[in-house]
Amino acid sequence: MAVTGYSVVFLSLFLLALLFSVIPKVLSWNIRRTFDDEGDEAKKALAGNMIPGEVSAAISVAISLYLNELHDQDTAILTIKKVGKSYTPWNSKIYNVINFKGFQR
Amino acid sequence: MAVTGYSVVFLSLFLLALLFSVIPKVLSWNIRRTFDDEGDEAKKALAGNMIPGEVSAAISVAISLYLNELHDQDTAILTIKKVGKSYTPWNSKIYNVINFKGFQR
Amino acid sequence: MAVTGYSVVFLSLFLLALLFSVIPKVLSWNIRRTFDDEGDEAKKALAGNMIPGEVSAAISVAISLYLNELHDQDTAILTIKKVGKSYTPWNSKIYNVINFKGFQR
Amino acid sequence: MDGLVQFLDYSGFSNITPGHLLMILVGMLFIYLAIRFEYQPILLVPIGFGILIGNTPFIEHGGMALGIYEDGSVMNYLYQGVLKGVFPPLIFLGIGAMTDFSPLISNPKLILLGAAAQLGIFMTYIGAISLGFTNPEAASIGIIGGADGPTAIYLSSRLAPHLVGSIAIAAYTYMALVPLIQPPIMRLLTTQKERRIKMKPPRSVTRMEKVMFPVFALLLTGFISPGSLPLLGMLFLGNLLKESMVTKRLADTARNAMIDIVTIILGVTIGASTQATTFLTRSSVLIFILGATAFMFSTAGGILFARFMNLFLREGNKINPLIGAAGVAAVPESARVAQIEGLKADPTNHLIMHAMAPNVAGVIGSAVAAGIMMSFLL
Amino acid sequence: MDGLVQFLDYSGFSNITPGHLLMILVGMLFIYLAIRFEYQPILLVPIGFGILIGNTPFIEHGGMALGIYEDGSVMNYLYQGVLKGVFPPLIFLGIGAMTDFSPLISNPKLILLGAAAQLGIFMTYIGAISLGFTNPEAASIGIIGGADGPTAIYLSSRLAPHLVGSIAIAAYTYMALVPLIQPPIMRLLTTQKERRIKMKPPRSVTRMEKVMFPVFALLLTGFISPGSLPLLGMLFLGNLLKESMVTKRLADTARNAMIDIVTIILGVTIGASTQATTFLTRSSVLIFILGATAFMFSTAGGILFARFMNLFLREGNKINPLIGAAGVAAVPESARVAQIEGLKADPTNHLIMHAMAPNVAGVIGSAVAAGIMMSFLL
Amino acid sequence: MDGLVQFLDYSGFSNITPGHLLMILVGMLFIYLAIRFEYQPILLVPIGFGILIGNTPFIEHGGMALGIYEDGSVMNYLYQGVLKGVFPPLIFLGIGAMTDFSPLISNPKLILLGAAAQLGIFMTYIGAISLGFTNPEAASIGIIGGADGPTAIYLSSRLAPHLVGSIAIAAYTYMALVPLIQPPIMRLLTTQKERRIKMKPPRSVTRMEKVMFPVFALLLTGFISPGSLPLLGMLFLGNLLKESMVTKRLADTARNAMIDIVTIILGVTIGASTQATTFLTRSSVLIFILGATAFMFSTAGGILFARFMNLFLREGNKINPLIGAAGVAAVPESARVAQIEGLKADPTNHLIMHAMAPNVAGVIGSAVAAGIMMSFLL
Ligand code: NA
Ligand code: NA
Ligand code: NA
Repeated sequence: MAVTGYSVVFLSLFLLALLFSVIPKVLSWNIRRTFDDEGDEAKKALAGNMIPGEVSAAISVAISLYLNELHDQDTAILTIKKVGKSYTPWNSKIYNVINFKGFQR
Repeated sequence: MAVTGYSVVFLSLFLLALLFSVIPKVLSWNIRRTFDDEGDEAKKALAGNMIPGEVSAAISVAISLYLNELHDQDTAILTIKKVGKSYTPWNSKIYNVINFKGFQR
Repeated sequence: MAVTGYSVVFLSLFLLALLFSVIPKVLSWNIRRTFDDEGDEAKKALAGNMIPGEVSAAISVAISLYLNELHDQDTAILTIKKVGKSYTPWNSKIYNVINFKGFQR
Repeated sequence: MDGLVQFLDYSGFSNITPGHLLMILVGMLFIYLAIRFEYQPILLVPIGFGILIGNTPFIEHGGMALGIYEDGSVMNYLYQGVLKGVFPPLIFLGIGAMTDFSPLISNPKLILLGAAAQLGIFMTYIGAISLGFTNPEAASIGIIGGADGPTAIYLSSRLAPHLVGSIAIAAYTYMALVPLIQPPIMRLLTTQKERRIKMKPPRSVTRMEKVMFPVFALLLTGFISPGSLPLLGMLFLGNLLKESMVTKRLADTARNAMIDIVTIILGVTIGASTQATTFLTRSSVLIFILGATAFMFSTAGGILFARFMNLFLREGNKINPLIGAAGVAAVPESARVAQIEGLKADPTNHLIMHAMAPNVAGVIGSAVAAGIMMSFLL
Repeated sequence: MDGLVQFLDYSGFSNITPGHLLMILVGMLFIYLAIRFEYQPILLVPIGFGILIGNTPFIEHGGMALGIYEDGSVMNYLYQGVLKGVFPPLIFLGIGAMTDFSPLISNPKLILLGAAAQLGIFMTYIGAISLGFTNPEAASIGIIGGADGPTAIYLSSRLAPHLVGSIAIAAYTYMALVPLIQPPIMRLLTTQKERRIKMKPPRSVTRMEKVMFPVFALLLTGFISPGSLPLLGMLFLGNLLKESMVTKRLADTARNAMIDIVTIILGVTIGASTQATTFLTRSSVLIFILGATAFMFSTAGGILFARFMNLFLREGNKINPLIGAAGVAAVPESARVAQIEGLKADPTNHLIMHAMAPNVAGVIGSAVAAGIMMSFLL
Repeated sequence: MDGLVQFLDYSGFSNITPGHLLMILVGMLFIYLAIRFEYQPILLVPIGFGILIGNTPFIEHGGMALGIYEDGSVMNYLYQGVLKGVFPPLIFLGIGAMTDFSPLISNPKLILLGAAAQLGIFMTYIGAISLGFTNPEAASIGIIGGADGPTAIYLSSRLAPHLVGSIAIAAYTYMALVPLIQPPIMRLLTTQKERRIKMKPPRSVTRMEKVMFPVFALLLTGFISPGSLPLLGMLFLGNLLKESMVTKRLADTARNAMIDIVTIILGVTIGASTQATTFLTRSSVLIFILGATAFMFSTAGGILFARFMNLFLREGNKINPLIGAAGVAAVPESARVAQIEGLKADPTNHLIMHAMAPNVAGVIGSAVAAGIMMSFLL
């Protein structure tokens, strides 16, 4: 079983790798087609989806911060996350309207 | 069954409607009695529990905002909600006192 | 059973009291040893772990606030609590790095 | 070598059927609709993904306990919350804690629209019987016309557990499609002049009334239709937690963490219950057809009753019949539809505040209807 | 026509009894007390509403599975968390994550007051036996004197499941009424001079001590009274999650979402378990009477033991006996009462910080007592 | 007097064994490591405290139902979530909602490292068989090499429920010790020059790709290894909830309240399952030894396969083999280790972004492996 098992793990992750090597090409082909008549700018945007140097630098900074375990960052990010959306089918935007009215009273 | 069923649904919601047509009258009779010797002002307040025109306008604005799905509003409201109260029987206000002390140290 | 039961309750809480009468002494002995060559300042800090007068005053203020049930306080404290840490083994600091990158884009 | 054969026997490739493929496409469609058009994403994403999980082909009863219908599988354990009827009341608890009944309290006569718009439930019940469904099955199918997911799941789990999946999927599908289903009927059954009726702004409501509402509404509906207690008990409890103002933390948890956890598990198991091997039957097709008619009848019931009420109301107090359509429930989609259709007739006429009254009344109405049908059929 | 008859048969109007009406009034009273006076609203609102749900009259065992005592009803499923003893430990987990044991660590001798104030448990046990209750019933009734809801529910679910409802209702009622029950006893058993005793400000406590407390307290109480492990294990786990500082997110969830969800379900099912048809018995009345005496004995035990300790303490170290009353538990109500009574005797004497020590010790004390009674009676 | 004897009989002092004492020390060690060094505190604190709870000596089957292996005890009820395999998928749901698969999507060939690093699973399986374990036991022990707690618990609960405790403890222990286990192997199997390889910054990933990933990854892994569906179905559902952007509230709850609740209960019951009377066996010792070798083989597998891939990759595209070690999973510890080792070789070479790809692929890899072993052995 061991050999078959290990092979199947490889097989499935290999197919996954293959699939996600192909998908971006298909997608970007679609995007390219869409943007075709919008000219150079769109192409530049496409070419530019490598992360540029300054960002890499920023990442390095981030990593050093992380290795020094500065938790302030942690905090900031979580705060942003907390501001969530409400339960759509029920209270959603319509109820906001009602709430809004409440504030005016 | 269909006819009986539909009728009973009507019946129960009709009674509910009836009940909540009566309750405000009973309540406001109580309030009126309470405020009786406080004179005109109380009566004015009672008369004024129709939503005035400016508020209706505000609601309209809110609705257009909503139809354009401006999520910022969403955010603001939820943030307000998040600021909640603690578990009363256990940590409640007494523990706050202790916490408060902690801040002074 | 009643007598045995009540006695055992006393016994177990008595042992707990005894234990936590001893532990701080053992701990502070350790701390004292550690700080020994750091001189007077450390000793002063140790001596000072009685809550001073100003703090007691602050507590009194807090209690009056509490007895008047000012909920604003409540609010403030909970807000502080909400700013929490993320699930360490999985998204922790490493993911923050990735998030951080996201902000730069 | 044997190993490889066994591996292939167990893999999806050996067990796939056209039904599986069809359902996988349906699952992907649900996810697409949810993400692309934001149609009820909170429900359609978990349901859609559940359809994918349930229709990945595997050997059932092969010892691995993967299928939702196999004893001892994880999906089966989670599905018990649906089958035993526990999840719908918990969802109602959360919904109660997020619902504001003020529009209904401030204008009680609009409650009746929430009763009238249950017409589809009973019409479809008759229709389903004539198509050969048993009484309990027909009632469960009819409840789709209540346009309320938890009520539909609760009633069908009690009366016809084998149909829970199809009924739930049909209910949620049509609830997502309310913006397509209702407008034609609304235009057909109303005149341009009626659609322009402006209604008086609702009066504001006191805290006392808001606190009394869940208490008295529970007693009244509970006395008349005890079968609706599991649903309405929790709905009104949630609402009291919200309106009492002294249990804010409980209300917050009920309408956030608790309802979210239940929604995810409910959605994914309802989705997975559409396993092609048991789901793709003639019944499921009929249920989809009957469900559509149920929604149409309910919509019509609400609108026509509003027009009927107008016969007795004096000028200035008349009801815009568009808000009758909101009585089906499908909160808040159908109230939005009323608003949008109203704006089409008169761009200054905002109906949404008024439409919320029959909208939330429609939730109560269908739960009462479910309770009555249970008392007749159990 | 038959339909209408059947509908009426099933409705509350056919099945109502005076008992139902009485309980409905009790439920409304609970809700009123909770909202109007903010007496323990977190518990009284769900319990009060649960009483309404449980006492809406319906046909039991009529096939609809509505009652909390009927197999297959939603309420019955939710009630399992009470009957199987699972909810109380989960609530203790959350309570542990919100409790600060510092006052107790900084002045360990005050722990003894939390032992003394369990007197009512054992006195009431003897009283209940003499009134004809069985041993396990008497122990469950006695634990009301522990003034701690989860402990009372846990012990009675193990020893006398048929009394869980009455015992829980009695315990929560008297916990809400602590501001009325304790002050007369406190004034009776102390002199004005004693009530004016000022205590030294507690020393501050290190993080190391706070972390060690839950670990050693678990081992000590667990060795002496293994029966208290389900409750105290969770209480101290919650406290370690809080004090370790490295598991903040777990502590936050335990003291918010988790405890809230359990509290709602526990409250509403305890309330619903007071169904008039099974609840209104001679036992329930006796339990209410015995419960009141249990609270009084416990209060007296704490106060008198404080005075006894003062015999051995030198001037300046004496204990204000008012804080002995806080040893009953009923966190934090009885500590508040000690504070208020102290202020009456001397408006500059704030006892609340000191009262918290016996207060939280009283929680440990009653759980230990529960464990011991289980080891004797199971 | 009899009472005192009975009390002593039931107390921990009468029932203690050297095994209990040993396990209590282990529990305290876990808590110490978690708090002092922040080694996986989210798991080690509840597990460590669970060990204390489970090893407080009590009379088993003495009627009090305290032990985790006794029917009717609270611990036993909570432990069902482990035994029935329900908790691991729920934890995967939360993990999916917090995992960012972008690094993997942007450089798909790194996925293969997550396959290679499952080597230890299968090597250990062979080793365990040769030591006399049965096939299902050996597979459960092997999965420790997957370096993924929920997967290990899920597989062993299905194949060898009597070993769940030891396997889970071993897996979490070695996951906490990854910073000690992996570096020597990494230095042994790579040259200084290899450790200095710089990799190209990953491309950014579109939202569309992120949404498609969970859907297609589910279908692909589900078709090949249906046994992995309970785990990967939930993992990818959680991820879709996160990436779809329209179900933010569900994702938030899944990765906060829900996963926290399950983590606490899972941790404390896994800990308590190490009750000395059933846990301290020759098997447990062997499992600990085999587990260590599993981690080493997996680490080596990842590194060596990276070097193998480099044979086919042109200059500038080569993989730094240190990130192969991150393929074992143990998210995110092993990715951190790769980063730290990389910095030692070249202080300007940040590998962490690249290491996350095999790291999360390793989670998928071990779940697929678990599914395959189930299809062979059930
Ligand atoms: Na409806
Ligand atoms: Na107590
Ligand atoms: Na792995």
